[in-house]
Amino acid sequence: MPLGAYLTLAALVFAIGLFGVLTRRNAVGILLGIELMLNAVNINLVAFARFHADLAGILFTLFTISITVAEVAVGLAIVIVIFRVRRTVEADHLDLLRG
Amino acid sequence: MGVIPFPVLSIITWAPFVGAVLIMFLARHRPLAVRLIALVTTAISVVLSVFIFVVYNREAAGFQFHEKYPLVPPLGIAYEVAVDGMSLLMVLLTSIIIFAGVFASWTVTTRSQEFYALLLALVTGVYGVFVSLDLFVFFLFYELAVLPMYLLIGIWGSSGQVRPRGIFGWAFRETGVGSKEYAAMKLTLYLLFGSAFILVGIFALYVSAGTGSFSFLELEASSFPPRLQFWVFLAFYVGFGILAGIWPLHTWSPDGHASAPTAVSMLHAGVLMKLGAYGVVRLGMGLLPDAAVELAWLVGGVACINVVYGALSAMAQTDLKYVIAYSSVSHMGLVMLGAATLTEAGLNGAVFQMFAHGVMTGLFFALVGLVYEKSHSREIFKMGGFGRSMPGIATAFTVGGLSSLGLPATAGFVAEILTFMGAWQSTHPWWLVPAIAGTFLTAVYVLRVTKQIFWGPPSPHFDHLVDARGPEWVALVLLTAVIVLFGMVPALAIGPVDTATVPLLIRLMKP
Amino acid sequence: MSALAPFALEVGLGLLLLIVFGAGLVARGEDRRGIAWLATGGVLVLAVVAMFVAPAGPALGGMFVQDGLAIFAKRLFLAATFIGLLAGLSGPDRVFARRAAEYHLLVLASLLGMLVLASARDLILLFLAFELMSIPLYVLAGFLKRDPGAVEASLKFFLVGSVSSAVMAYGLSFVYGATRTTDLAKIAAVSEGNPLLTLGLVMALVGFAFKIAAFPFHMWVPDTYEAASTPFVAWLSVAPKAAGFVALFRVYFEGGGERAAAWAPVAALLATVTMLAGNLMALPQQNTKRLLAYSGIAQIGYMLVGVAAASASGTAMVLFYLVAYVFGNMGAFLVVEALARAEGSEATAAFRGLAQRSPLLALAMLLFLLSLGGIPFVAGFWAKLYVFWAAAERGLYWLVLLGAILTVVALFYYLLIAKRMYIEEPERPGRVPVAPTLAWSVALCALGVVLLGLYPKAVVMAALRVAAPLF
Amino acid sequence: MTARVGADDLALLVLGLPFASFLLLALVRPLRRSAPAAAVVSIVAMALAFVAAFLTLQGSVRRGAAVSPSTTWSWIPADGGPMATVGVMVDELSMWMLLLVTLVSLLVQVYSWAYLADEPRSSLGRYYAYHSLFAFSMLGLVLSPTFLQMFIFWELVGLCSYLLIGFWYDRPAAARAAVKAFWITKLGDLGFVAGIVMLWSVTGTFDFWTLFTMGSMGTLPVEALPPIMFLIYLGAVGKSAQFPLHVWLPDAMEGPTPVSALIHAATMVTAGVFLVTRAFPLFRLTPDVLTLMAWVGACTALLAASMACVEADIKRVLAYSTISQLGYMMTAAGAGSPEAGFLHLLAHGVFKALLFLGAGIVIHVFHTNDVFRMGGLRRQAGVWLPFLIATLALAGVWPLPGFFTKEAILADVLEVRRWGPFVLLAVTAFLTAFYMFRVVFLAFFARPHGRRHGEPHVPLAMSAVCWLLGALTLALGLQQAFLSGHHEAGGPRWLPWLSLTLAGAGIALAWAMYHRGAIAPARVAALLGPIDWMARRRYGLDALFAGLYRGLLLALARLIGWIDRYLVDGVLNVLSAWTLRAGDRLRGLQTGQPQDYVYGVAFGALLLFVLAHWRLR
Amino acid sequence: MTAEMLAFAGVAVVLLASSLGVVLTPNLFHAILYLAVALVATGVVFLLLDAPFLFGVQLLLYAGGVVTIVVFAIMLTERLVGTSIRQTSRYLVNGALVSLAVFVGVAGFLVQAPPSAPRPAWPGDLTVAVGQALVGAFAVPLELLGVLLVIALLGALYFARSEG
Repeated sequence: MPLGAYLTLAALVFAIGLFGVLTRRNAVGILLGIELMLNAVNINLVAFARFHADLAGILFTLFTISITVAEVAVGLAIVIVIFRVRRTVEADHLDLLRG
Repeated sequence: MGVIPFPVLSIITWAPFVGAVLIMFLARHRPLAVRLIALVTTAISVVLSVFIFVVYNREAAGFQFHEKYPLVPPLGIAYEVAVDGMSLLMVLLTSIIIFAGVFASWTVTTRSQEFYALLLALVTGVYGVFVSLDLFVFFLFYELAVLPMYLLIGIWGSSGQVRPRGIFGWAFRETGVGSKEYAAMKLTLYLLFGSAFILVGIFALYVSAGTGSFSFLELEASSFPPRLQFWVFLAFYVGFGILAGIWPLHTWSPDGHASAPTAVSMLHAGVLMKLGAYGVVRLGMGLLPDAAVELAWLVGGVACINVVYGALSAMAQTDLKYVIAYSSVSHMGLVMLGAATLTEAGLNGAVFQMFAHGVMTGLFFALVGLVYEKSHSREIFKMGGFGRSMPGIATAFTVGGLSSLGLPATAGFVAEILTFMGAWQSTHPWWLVPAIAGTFLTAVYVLRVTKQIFWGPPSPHFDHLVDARGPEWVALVLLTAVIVLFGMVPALAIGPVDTATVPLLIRLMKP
Repeated sequence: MSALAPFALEVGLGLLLLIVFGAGLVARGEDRRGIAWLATGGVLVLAVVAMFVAPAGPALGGMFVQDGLAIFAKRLFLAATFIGLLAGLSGPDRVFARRAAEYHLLVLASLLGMLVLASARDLILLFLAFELMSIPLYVLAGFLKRDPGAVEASLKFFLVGSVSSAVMAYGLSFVYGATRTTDLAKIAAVSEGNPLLTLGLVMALVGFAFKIAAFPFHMWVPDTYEAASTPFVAWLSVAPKAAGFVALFRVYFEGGGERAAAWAPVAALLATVTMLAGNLMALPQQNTKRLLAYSGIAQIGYMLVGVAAASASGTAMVLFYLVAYVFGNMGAFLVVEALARAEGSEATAAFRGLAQRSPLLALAMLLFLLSLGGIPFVAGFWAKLYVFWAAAERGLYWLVLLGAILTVVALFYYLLIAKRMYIEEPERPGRVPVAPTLAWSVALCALGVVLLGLYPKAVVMAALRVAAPLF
Repeated sequence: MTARVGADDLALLVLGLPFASFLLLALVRPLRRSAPAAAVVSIVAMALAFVAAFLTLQGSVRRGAAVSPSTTWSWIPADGGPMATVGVMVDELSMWMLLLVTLVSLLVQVYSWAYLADEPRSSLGRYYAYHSLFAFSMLGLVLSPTFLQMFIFWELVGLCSYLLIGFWYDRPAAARAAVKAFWITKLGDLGFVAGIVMLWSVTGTFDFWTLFTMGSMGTLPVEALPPIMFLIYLGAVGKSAQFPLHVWLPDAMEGPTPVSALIHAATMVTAGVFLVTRAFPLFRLTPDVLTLMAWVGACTALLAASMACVEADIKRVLAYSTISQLGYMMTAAGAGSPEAGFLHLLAHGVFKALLFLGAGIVIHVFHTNDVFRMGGLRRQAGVWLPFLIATLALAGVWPLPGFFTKEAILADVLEVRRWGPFVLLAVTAFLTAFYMFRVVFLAFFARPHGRRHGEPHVPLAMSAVCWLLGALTLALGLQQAFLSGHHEAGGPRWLPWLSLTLAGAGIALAWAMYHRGAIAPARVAALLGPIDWMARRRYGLDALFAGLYRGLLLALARLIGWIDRYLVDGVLNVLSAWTLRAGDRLRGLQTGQPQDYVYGVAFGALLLFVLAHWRLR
Repeated sequence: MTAEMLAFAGVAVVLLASSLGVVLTPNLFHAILYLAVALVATGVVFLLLDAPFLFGVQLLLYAGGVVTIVVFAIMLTERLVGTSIRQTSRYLVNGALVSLAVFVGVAGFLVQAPPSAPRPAWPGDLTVAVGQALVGAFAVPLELLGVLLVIALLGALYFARSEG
């Protein structure tokens, strides 16, 4: 398979992830969308690394995967604390601050 | 003239600033000390201004009393000051007005310490603009001259009674027309808006000249491509023109001047508006000769509108301060008209008009301030018969009015006749018509107002009115005397001015 | 030891992190402010050390570089962090006392991210540092975790931030893919134009734009600023943005090589919309922090004008702008904090008659506002002037004019606060009490604003010097 | 040459004395506040000035004319020599005028001392200060060697006129009249200043002598001259109350009567005639303007006379008569003989001043201006004889000066075959006799009306001045009749008889109507219906000016004021309101919903994509 | 049609389908399950790209770690809220249009990209190389990553613990 196929696949996953971020009402659902987006990044990186036979891409992927984990952890913690304070998971309801 | 052994221009410029600092730090809660410091520091400036006015070498002409200290050498910024015949007169004007202004605002009671400090800081800015040869420093001073105005008007000003009406009534309501805050904000923003254009213009010149210097003298020596000149001149014209009150960018001036406290109105209408005209002449014409010639029709045409429109607007006002403010719009039109004629007579007339109108309008605002202070009213049609109880004020007002309408033996006449002469000699002789019509309209509204306020039977709305007192007299007498003196002996001013305008014209007319 | 020389500050900060961590483990009781003092003192020491750090060559195989730009930026970060921490020392909320260790660990970790970011010349390290800087900020924004606003702000910040960094990472993957390297020096050497490179850089720009809060990536800013604790916001509003700009310079100018100038129109566009949106949206604000948030966005727009110059002088002027902005903006936020502690209100109305109640505080606020407004004799004037200058040098007169005109719009809302302070009468009498540490931090900012206003030359020269090698 | 220097010095002295007096009174407050001191200063200065003026005339008449009668100094410097000069021009014209001005001023100032004795002392100081200023200005005008200087003093006399008309400034009528006088004359002055500016720009000088020399050498650009001279003539129209700018003069009678005598009869109003006379070498080059001048002058004369016939206010009658006589003078100039006009000016100055001062006494006695409420003054006051002499002089009865000067004018008008103006002037002569004797009969000969406050006391100063002027009038007439060869001026033989007949007819008609009562005035009025109706309404001119002022000028001003406030400023406010609204609107983007912020990021990314596609190629 | 292509097609379909499932299913638990599938599919893509090491990391860290945390979070919040979490979507069309536009934007660049060379062989053992790099040049970044993870955990902990 050519590089382009992998890149296109990644782009599709990225777009789907973005779609999820934009449309899910549930904060956790939004997080899942972000996961997908970051996943697409990894596909991209690995594909490039493979096609260039370059190690940096693999390392990059390792780092992004780890960073993603950290991000998700923090994100979920925020969701939990929001649940605790606001008693809701709906992002739409979080509009105290605006204007 | 020998070399003067001290930096005379810097002392003139910075003395008020030092005064402001002293007032802030030494004169807390001591009103008399505040005034004395203000008086002494401005007196220093006055004395030195008169001194340089006297010792300025009219034969040698050109820029004199030159001082230069590099500030940011890699960028070509230097503190460079000097005066030629034109700025010499403007420095003198500033001195006269601020000196009179200190006296005229002797009775400011609320937060007088801050008032005088801001006022003096402002004056340093004005002096600085007139003496700076470095465009960058010029701009700095310009900003310094504009900014304190916001607080000066906002704190010590007075609100007018403009009603939000008309098809744009909603907009007036939203902007809060009539209040002093509105006026202060409008004035400040408008002038800063203008300074944006000036800044861009200065940069364009700096970049285009490529000499790596902001020095006026160096920029003057380089020639700019016509297209650039055109746009930069327009930028300068709009930028400085706003300050000079060109139509239709003048509307800050009536509101601002009407709302400002006395000394600020005096200084603003008397000196700051001149600063705009000075900028157009000094930077616009001095650095961009081709564009100045090319765009003279615009400058002159708009000036004609200013003259007639300002006078008619003045006639329509019922608030005394607005009348004076609009008269400034009209007279600044004459200044710009004189400059636009690009003739010796016209240009001399313009500069002389700056001086004459400065003193005159300073006098007017001082008087309006006094009348307001004593009667607590600015409504012309409520007043009447004040001449009986305040003959001194009435006399001074009449002298100011006569100068305003260009009566001979007052400075206003010399300015106007020179402008007329220039107008008819210029490439647009028809400019003479609005110019002359303007003087007639001025006669109409000035005398109408004088009659309404000072003549006629005493108004029932007022009693216990008193004439000017003590320090206030100093302001009135000083300004009146200057108006008459320069009206009778115009050579005093025209002499040095001519040495500055003629080289400028030679540059302009060079093919 | 010499191998560690380029990392002196990072190592020092790492040690400080460990110390604070340890102190946090050891500390007992409700009031753990000692840790705060410890962290603040540590940052001060680092800031002092930073003044003596000398540039060093690349380390880690070119991944990390301690050049002039990095040092310049690090000094700025440390100074800003010091002021921010100093101001936060006297925070009234109990959580700052009890959770001083967490709070400072997060701040210091983020600071570590910034320090590394300033030196990162490799995409991997850059992204890592970027995230190290960002992730603690999400937590810090919601540090007042009982406050409904703060947690909401935290979520918004997190959401926009993580989407942006996802886009950025995606972009960086393309950059890597197009150039077969993550080393910026090598990327700069790639001469042929590759659409994937363009794509990558464009998408990476999203991340940077989020970080510096350019329109329309700014939307987290007002909400976060409004709800988070003010001393933190003061710091948040300057330090990460400065880091964002430095990274931006690294990637687009240093890593752009010959193509650097191609980014001028993009920056110009961003500058235009950011200045417009920031200034306009600031106009109707009644909450001072929100107002300052939008004004901050506008300030970013002005800095982007300098970026649009895409020249050494433009970059230098943005650096100078950042310095001025650090002092001006932090100062303004800290005055708001002082007033909010005394009045319990962050509305602009709280400023009523401040000049008569606490003249010095009002004067300081006026100085900050004037600096933000770009008025002569305070730092902000030179900042604006210099970026305009740089843009004018490149013929971007229209942008300069627009910027200058919008400065006037900006003055409208700055002057409204000035009006409240100076023109209106106070609602209640008496001096506004200001905690000493807060007063000190405000004084530091005021000093910075005034000194830079009176004598900008030293910093300008330094900025010019460090920016020159980028091009 | 030394002789000329002497004359200049004397002229400067004439000029300087009233100026010094003015400065003293204006600046030294105690002096101004004490009425007698002020009067003494002013009168002494004036007396000395009169002596100096007399000496000037004496000195120069003996020595004859010189090459250039003017001496000038630079006033407005310029690069290539002064742009404007000031100085004095001492020739026969100016010397005679000096004499007239100083004499009448002196007498009026003396007269005023008694007339205004009831005024507050400080006001009197002000009064004399104004008078000194006026004298200075008028003398400066007379001595002007340049158009510009003439304009300067021209305006200054206008100022004094304004100040003195408004001397009783708290009377609304006086205030209005003063302002009106200023405005209307200013209208004419606009032409004047435009004219001299244009003249300057085509010739490069304001100097009379230079211009005359250029004129005689043919170096003047004659084709440019007509509009210029027309504009300058406009100045004279305003100042000398020619139709249609005469409307200010009757109203100016609101001022104190001595002021009317001095300024609005003898001196200032004649400045227009003086200007035309002075600049006649230039006017001569523009025949069209002269024709216009003659016609306008004649029409003015007739129109004013007709209005005088129906006026009840004694001062206004005199004012109309002044306008009428000024018309005569202008017609003379228009007919090409300004000398005749000037002589009439001099003579008129003397006897019209007398008439006003006499009227002042009458008013002093009756406390009214209304001639129909006077009467019987003949027996009481010794004033009636001088008044009668002056009236006869004005009516043009031999051997009084009015007869000779008027006849000279008629002769000159005839000589250039201007029949129209001639007829108008002749009718005017008839009307003049009529309306003047109408006043005389009503005021002096009619039965007394109303109550009298005992025996009226006429102060000596007032009556003495009147007697003096009466004697002077008589002397002038007799001098003309018997001492100088009068008839060399020419004119047909029937002319003196015609004018005497007209005068006689006018007197007779007045006698018949107002003394004898043979003809009822009402019937005459009915007979002349429309004319009477028009004349009583001053031909609608006052209303026209008032209408223009209110309906046009003030309305336009209001319109512009409205436009400025609500449109020009409105647009600005709309812009700022829009900016504020835009901010508010834009703020709506910040919905508060977290995902909308992500939309922001997405849109931003798309924006960058588009830009990248577009610019980063 | 090589085997690789077939495998790619299969994986791609699974990946895309499960991704869509993540963003479309109304049940949050299902969404997580779909995510797990998607992550595993991604791992398979890594395998196809000859990076078995990453496949392992993916499985462990992502599919294992992340999914577990999320499940925990959901259970935690669900307990708090007390109802099973159903989720709905907002502005589907808008979201679809925008994400499609982003995809088109990316694809627009992708189609312009020069065709890639066929994939070269790996020079050595990938896992070893990764290991060496992580203790060599990338040691410092690895340290930083450690800091990042610790700090993130600290932050998460700060939020998650409830204080009395």
